[in-house]
Amino acid sequence: MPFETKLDVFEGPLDLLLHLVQINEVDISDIPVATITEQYLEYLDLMRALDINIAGDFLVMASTLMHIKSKMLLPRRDDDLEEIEDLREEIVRPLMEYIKLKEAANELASRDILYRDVFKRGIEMNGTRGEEDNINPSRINLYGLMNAFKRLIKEKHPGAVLRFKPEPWSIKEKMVEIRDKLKGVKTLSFRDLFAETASISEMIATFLALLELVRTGFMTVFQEQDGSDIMIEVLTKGV
Amino acid sequence: MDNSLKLIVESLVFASEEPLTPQQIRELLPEKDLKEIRAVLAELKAEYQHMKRSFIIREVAKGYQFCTLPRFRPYIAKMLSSTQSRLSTAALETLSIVAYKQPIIRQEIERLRGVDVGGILRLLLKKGLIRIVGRKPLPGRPIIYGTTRTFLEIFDLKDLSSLPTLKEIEELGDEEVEQ
Amino acid sequence: MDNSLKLIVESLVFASEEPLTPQQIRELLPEKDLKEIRAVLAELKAEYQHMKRSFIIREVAKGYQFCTLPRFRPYIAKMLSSTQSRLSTAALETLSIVAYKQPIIRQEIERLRGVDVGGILRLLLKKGLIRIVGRKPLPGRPIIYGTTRTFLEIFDLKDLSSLPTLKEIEELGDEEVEQ
Repeated sequence: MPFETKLDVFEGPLDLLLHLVQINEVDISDIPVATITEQYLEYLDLMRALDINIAGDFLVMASTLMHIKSKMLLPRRDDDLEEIEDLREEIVRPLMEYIKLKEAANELASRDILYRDVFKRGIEMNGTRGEEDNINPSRINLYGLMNAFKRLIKEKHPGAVLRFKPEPWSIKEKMVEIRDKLKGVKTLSFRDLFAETASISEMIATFLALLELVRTGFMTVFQEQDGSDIMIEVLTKGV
Repeated sequence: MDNSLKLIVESLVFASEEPLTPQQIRELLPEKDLKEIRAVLAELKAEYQHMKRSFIIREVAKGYQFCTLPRFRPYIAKMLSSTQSRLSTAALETLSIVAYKQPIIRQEIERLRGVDVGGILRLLLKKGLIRIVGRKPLPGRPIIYGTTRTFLEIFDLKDLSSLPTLKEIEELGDEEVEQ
Repeated sequence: MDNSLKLIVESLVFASEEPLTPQQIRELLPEKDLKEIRAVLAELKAEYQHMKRSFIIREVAKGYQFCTLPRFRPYIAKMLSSTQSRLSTAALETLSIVAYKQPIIRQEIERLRGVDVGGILRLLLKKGLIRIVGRKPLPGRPIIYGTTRTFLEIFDLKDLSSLPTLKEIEELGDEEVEQ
């Protein structure tokens, strides 16, 4: 596993190719195909040796590279040269575009990003609107809508339309989420805590996280009276 | 007076969702002492009082916070009610059913959600997100609901057919890509 | 300059959660005209620039919004214990493809990045940075993606045309390769 995180740095074939071009300090429009192909394949071998799953995209690029290399080794006629150029273009053009796009991404990342570099005024969301739907409000966007529907279908018609992979819920993440939920509010009802849980495994993780928070003294649970909603309250000002 | 400390404290009060206490600020600036922070907060409060802007820093039971002056309330209240951009989970779920299953009657929505949706339907009607499309020729002539143009505008959709299908949502894969 | 109008506009921008556009303000103040409101907003923006406080008014997503200056980031991030997950390089690259090449379909994004982007698109949709613009009249009616107003707001962009032009980037790209 530690190998995987260390080696799996290349997002895809273009990323790997760009890396090879850069370490070889060659001009992108004049890539030494033989050398690059060799190094590219060596890298794939290394991945294989380490049992890293190689995505199909890497293999497609490998075969393109090998194809060009083999063409270049064969005795040439004039139209061969042309074909080689066309094949090179197939690699060079996407690579050029990829570099452009990496620069664009860098440019975006270097801006004053909201919530990273600059911050809006903190606005208390609860109780400021005075509307009846203030409980657990979520910002309207299409993803939220899609997800709401998906969740419902999943709950009420399990297995009918969709297949779901088990989601690995971690108790630690859920603890953070519960603390976040209680940011800015004094109490939260037990029911609301589960309002957005989508699966049984998520509910269990949430519940265990709550128990842990109570055990460690971050939160307490209480009931106004028998049978009323169970409420969760923050005890210490969380980190 | 340490001007940089003042601005740091100001930025914290500005960005905080809750009123900030001198103690909380101190925790963020361990090299400063409480007395200094208290003095800076008092100075900031006085400054805004004199600046004659539309907002001030006020001291509430829990600490210091920025707030607009009462006389601007009518405008702000009008703005907040017109830019309502949040819905509860229950409302969103109900809306998603109407969006995906329209035209649909209340009974059918309740069957899908498993709870009464009368109040939520009223709210969605009031917000202009759903509308009454007609009545079903069934006993009791139940009302049929559908989404509105406002719905499309709010969700940035060109038309209803742009709404992704469940299959398409699934095809986008898992969220495990998230760091 | 109408000082009371200025303060009303200021209070609205201050209280708003989203960047406020001159049009939105105009709707709240029907007796004022757009030109007046624009002038007041520009004046406010300039005022805060000169005031040397910890926050300014910035022009993003075609609207105006108060926000803190970048140099206070460490303190505020510490306070908010920044639970905001950062975008990975992969997400950022995908986002820039959508930003520059929009409207664009998934297949085209994958061609440019050379890898599957389903999970990333889902993440970007979830964060409200991209949206579904419509469907392409092609077999399978693939979904077309574009960026959102939130994208502009987060990345400090007035509008899409304020993205650095791809030509500039091309030059940068060449340099990069040469070195």
